[in-house]
Amino acid sequence: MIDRIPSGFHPFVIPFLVGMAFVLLYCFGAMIRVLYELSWQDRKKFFLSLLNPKILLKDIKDIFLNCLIHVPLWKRNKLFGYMHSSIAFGWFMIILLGHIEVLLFVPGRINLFYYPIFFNYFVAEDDVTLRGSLLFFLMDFFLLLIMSGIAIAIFRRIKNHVFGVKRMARPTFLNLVGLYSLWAIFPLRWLAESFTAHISGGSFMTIPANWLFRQFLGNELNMLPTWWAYSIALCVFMCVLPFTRYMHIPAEMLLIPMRNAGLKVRSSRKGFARVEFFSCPNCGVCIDACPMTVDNGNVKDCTVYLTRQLRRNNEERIQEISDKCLLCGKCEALCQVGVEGPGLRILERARRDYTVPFLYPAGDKKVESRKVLYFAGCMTHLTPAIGRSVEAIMKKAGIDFTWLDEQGGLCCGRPMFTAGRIAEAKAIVANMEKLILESGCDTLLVSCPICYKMFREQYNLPGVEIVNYIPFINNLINTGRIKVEKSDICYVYHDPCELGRGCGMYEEPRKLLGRSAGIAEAGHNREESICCGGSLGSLSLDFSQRENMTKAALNDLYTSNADAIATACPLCQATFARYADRPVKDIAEIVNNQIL
Amino acid sequence: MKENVVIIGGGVAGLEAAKNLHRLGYQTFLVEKNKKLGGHVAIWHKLFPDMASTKAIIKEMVDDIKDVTVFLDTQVKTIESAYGGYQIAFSNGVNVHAKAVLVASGFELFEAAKKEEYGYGIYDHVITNADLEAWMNGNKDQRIPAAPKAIGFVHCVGSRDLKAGNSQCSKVCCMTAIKQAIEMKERFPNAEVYCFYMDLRLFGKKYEDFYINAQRDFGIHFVRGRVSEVSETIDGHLQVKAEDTLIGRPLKVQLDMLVLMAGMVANNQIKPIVEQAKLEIDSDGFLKSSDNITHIIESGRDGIFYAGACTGTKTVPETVAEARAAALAIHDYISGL
Amino acid sequence: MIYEGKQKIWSDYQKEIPDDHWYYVRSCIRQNFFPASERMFTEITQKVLGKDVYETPYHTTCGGIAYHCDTIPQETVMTIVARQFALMTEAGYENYCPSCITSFGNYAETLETWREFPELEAKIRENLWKACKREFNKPKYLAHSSDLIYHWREEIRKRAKHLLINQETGEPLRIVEHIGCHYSKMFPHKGVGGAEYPYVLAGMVESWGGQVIDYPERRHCCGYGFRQYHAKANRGYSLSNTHKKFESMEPYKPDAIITNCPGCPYFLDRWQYVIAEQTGKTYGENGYGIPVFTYEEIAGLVLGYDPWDLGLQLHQVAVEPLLKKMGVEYDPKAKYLGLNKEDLMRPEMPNSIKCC
Amino acid sequence: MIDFGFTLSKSSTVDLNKIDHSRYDQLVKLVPTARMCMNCGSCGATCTVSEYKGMSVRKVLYGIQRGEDVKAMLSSCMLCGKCTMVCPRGINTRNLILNLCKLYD
Amino acid sequence: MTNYFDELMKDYRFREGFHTCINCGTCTAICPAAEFYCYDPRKIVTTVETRDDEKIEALLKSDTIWYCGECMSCVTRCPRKNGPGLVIMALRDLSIRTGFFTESEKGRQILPLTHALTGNILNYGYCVYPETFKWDDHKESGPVFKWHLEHIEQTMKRLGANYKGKGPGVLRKIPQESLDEIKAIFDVTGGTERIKQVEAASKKKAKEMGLTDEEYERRAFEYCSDKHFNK
Repeated sequence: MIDRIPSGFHPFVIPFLVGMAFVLLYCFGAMIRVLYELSWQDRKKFFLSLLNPKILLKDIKDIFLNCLIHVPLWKRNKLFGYMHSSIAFGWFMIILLGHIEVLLFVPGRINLFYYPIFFNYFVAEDDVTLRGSLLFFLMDFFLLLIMSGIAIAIFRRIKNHVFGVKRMARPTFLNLVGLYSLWAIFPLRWLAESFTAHISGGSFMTIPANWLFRQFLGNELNMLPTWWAYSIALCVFMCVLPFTRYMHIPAEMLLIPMRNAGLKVRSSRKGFARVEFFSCPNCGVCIDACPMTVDNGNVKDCTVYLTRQLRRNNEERIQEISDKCLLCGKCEALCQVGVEGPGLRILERARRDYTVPFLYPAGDKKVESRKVLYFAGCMTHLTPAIGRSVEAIMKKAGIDFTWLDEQGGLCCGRPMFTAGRIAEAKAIVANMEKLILESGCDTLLVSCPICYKMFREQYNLPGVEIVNYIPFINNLINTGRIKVEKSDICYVYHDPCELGRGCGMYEEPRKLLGRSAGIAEAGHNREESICCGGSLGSLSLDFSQRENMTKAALNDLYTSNADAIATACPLCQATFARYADRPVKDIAEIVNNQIL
Repeated sequence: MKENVVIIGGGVAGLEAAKNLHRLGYQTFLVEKNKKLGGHVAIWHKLFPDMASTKAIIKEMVDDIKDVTVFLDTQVKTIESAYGGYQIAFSNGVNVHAKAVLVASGFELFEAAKKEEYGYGIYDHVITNADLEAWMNGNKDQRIPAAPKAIGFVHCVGSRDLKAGNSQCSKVCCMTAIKQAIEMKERFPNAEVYCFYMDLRLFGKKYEDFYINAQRDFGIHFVRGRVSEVSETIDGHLQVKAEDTLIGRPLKVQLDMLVLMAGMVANNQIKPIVEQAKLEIDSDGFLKSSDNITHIIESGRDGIFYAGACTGTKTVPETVAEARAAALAIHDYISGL
Repeated sequence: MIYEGKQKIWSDYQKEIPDDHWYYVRSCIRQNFFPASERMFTEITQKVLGKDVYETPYHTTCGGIAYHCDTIPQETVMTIVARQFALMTEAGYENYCPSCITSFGNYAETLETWREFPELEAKIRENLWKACKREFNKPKYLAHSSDLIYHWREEIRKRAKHLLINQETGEPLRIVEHIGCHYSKMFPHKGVGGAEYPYVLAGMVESWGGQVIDYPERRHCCGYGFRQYHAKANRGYSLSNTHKKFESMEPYKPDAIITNCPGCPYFLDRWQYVIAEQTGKTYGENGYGIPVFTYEEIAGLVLGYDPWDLGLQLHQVAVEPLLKKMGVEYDPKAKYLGLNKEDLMRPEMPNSIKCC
Repeated sequence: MIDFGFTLSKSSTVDLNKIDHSRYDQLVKLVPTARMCMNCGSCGATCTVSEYKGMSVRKVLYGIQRGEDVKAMLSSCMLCGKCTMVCPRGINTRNLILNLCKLYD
Repeated sequence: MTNYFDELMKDYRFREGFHTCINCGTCTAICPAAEFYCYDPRKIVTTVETRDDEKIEALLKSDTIWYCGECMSCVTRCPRKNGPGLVIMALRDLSIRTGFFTESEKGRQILPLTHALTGNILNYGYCVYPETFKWDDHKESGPVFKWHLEHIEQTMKRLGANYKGKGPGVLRKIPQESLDEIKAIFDVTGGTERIKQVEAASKKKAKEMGLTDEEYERRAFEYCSDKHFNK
């Protein structure tokens, strides 16, 4: 391999250089801005993490696995995963191999930024070596890999539903420009390399194409336009990149180390949040995950649109999207890059100004002192069977307990929290904490998962164990304080959002339910469980708008052909019971009926 | 030739019964005191819940009785039991011996002027539900301003009112008020429309939908409180006072016009017939049926039957159904079943 | 407003008022605040019209105000009423005429309650016998003194020296009529014209040439409210109700107010003074108030009596504007003189409402 | 100025012609279902705070249409959403409260 | 006296004025008191309708029952032939008999009212009498009335009254035998006992409040807190 062009330069590299310079500058600027927006504690944390070899190693591993291999995508859908990793990893390999080629064959040119990209134009093959052939083969192989990915992408565009992801975010004009330029880059490179293959060598992709083109096209004349086109495609792609979803490529490389450093979103618009919403690849997984999109409704209110509107600062839409969400957390659970849809929305809601202050309504209350303090929570008042069942189970097990609800325990504060009134929620928390701590109990038993999540995450109750009723009852069975008999009824278990995705409790309820009844699984279960539609998370969804969501969730439960539905959340129960064609019961109720 | 049957009253009950009795082959005489058939319904513009045109309904009903002997502008002079039937003399000089008589004399609209505090007949812009329907049917009415900005509807005028002599609910006024409120809002979209009610008794098919529409789509205001008094201001507006019982405070509002939902009261013009035929009057002032559950169309007197609002407040569909039932009951009676 | 509609209602509420032989009982409040009005009543009925209107010195208050201030039990007030009836019976009369509306309501309520609960009447008869050794017949006819003036309104008109007509413009004077609450609100058929459109005063005004004004708050209480006035702490209630009425009648620019209740003319008159002192607002023309009269005072003016014989000097709101409009001649200097023209000084003049 | 010992008192009468409807109109735009209240009282019956502060969405919603001060009630709401669950007319009561909390100045 | 509702039913006014309430609000709509006090007569009837002793007792101890002006406008309009005003009269009567009237600011006014009105009746035979009409307590009667009271002998004479005179006429002196009869009526019908009851209960309350009898009465007569009014 020898340099073919003595100057080592041709004007067609200029577009590439322009694009590259632009994107690098832009990304650098954006990074500085994000770092500036971080609080100084967070900034310190981030920089320290980069000095920690363990975290740094994890960063590199995560970036490799997530950004290049797209491991989470593979898990979700293999073809989809292949499509992304073929392009990302292939491209990465081409760049890497390009650099190896330069280093190997023309090491003097390594300082030329564009050389590895346009290597084949600038060199001529003087002798065929095994080493060169292998590299050429690898280059062609990865090019093929990428082009197969792009072929799938094009095919996917045409026939979306083949890939399981039924809907995707509607691309904007710039996104389309980015998309088409991305698609164009690799076929153009192939064409360009093919046209120069008889000079600079090639492999199974380029040599036959070269042979083919030479049959009817004058090689020398046609060589340059394709290189120009290739460079221009690169330029176009890089110039639009910051304004398109492809920004997720650089953003995610920042997101991963930041997350590994332990940073949390503190504002919906700045710092870490900015990295998060720029990291959204607009893949549309959240659209299908979203329970609101049943019958193609509310598509534009999914997280992918939230990130888009956050990038655009479209206040009106941001507000609308933030208020509508049920906060079921499924989009976050399924998101490839971990965009915190619900968290961002709560923070967004927290930006509103409320002119009427919240004043904690209950005055000084005292709770009688017992070992176990049971809090059923607001919603359980609408499904009293749950509270009564828990009470009955505890009585049968001989537990010394009292009700917090009846003695001034008003609300856990979660509804206030999800509405974005964080300080107000904290006021409720402080009052409740005082009440609970003063009671002298050692266990706080909670049956509502909404409350449970709040108690777990927002309360500081030293010396008080916060227990969800499911493991609590399981423990009563384990320790022999109650015995249950299995009934013939088969229940399909619905994972409540707040218990499953919210608290990560998937197996305990199944274990408890399985002890007292038959159990079946819904079409979507565990972290893919579909929200009942009754969630308090949504502020603006009206009753009538929720109906179809509930019915869709029910239909998914019906696929199990179970006799009845079991759940572990009063809100889910009340919501399902409205439309269900079969009984909807809480696990506590089922267990209580099966106690020997 | 089959037996004679006399129907007293040419409203929807009389018309429907006449059609059916005629079809069953009876020589049917329909007697109506007014010069026109259709009774109260004929005054009305549109009927809920279908918002059907009254004109079309009455026309169809009248067309259906082309072959029935109809005496308009005629009243029953005397009625007496004779030869297993009734000998009836009409004011037009005709005498008929009928095997059976159907009383379909309907109701009277409560005389709104009796509720003096509402000022019907005294204030310039106070009208009744019937006046409004007549206006919607094209009658001119100076009491209705050209472009009212605020319109009120007073429910329960002469209904549920011991002092007005009628403790009963007239049943259809709530729905009529909402229907008319919507119709007025459609005609005058910029007007504020208020309904003053005590309870909204929307019992019938689709009635509640009207209520929801009135609230949601038309923004009609519902004030829970009986209007206590109406007075006229110097510029001709009406000042209406009620208690807003839902907040427990007195409330007043100035309106450009007020519609009184006059209720249904018993038709006193049939008193002579009642006396001559020895019929009974119930405690509510309407004709007394054998019982009010399964024999509402039976008078307790052989050969005399009731249909429609003569026995109490009825909706149009109820009246029509009773009329058909009464026709069949008369047929059974004459056939000796 | 459709006048014929009102006429129809008036025709429905006519009560039978015998033409002669009335037993007259006086009003506590009127004797205190409008002493000349009651004197005018006997003057007009006895002297001008030549009717038999009898009064005994032994009759007392009916106790109505104390009763409505909840300071005496129902049995007490009813027994006092029974005593009054006994005096009437002893005097040989059966037509009972109270001068006070509270009394009128009190008598009507008593008679109505006895009708409904005869055992109570028996109890009261027993009480009266125990306390006073008296017996009584219930009156055959009960009419308020304004009913009588209404009844004889045309006879007064025949003798009229002045009419309720503005002498400068020839237009009828615009008169607001105010009826005492207890006249017909409890028993609409016991009042002329009923409860909603009482005709008793309107009839006088029309008969004497004036024009009656119907304003939105016409039917409403002046705000006396018994305990709401007699306890000083509560007088804001009384004041506020009158204020509401004046705000409502103001746009009609009434020339005068005529009343048939003892308290109302006092309150409608004095509260105008208080409103003026507190807020600076006056409701009449040129900083005057709207003069308020009892029906006897109006009748007296119509019959040509001297305003100072009618006791108009005891009004706080100046009556002179109306006198001028009616063309009544009067001596401004004589307003505050005693019986034999002795100088009694002049009262202080109010700050915010014009007075003469 | 003479001290009579008493003064005019304020009328409690709701004068519908004088009430400022703008807040209600704004609310209806934000929460259109607000118009559908039929004053059944389910919301107040289920409200946890009603026991302490007399809170009732019905009273709030009706109160603002009648010029009443409902701030104290609004201040006591913890947004638990039970009222939304029980409302037979499907009114988004929670959002209604939340929006009202923004509409006061 | 345990069952207040039964006790109320003994009152003729209650029996006349209390039937079934339809909660329509016609009474409150035109009630002069409802407009200027925090007051709703309809609610009084519905409270009594509960027949709940506790609620009725609370009512008897409250200011609420003392706002009514007994104008009886409510009686005219009620479609169920109720008389909220009559119900209130019965409640007030019961409140006085039970002594609960001293528990409320407005209820305590019964003492000065009783003294003023029964005093005038028993001493003069009139409910209102010039000699007890103190201008300082009635500044609203205006300077003209001050003048009148100052020259009462002459002004009364000027206007043809028979002030303190014998025989019939305006403000005549009511003969002693008539006054004795009125006193006898008071004794027989419970009027005298009522005065004693009011005085005894008030005395007790005055002590409780740490006031002299005079201070208590004066305060009841003229003190008005602002809790009664609409904000």
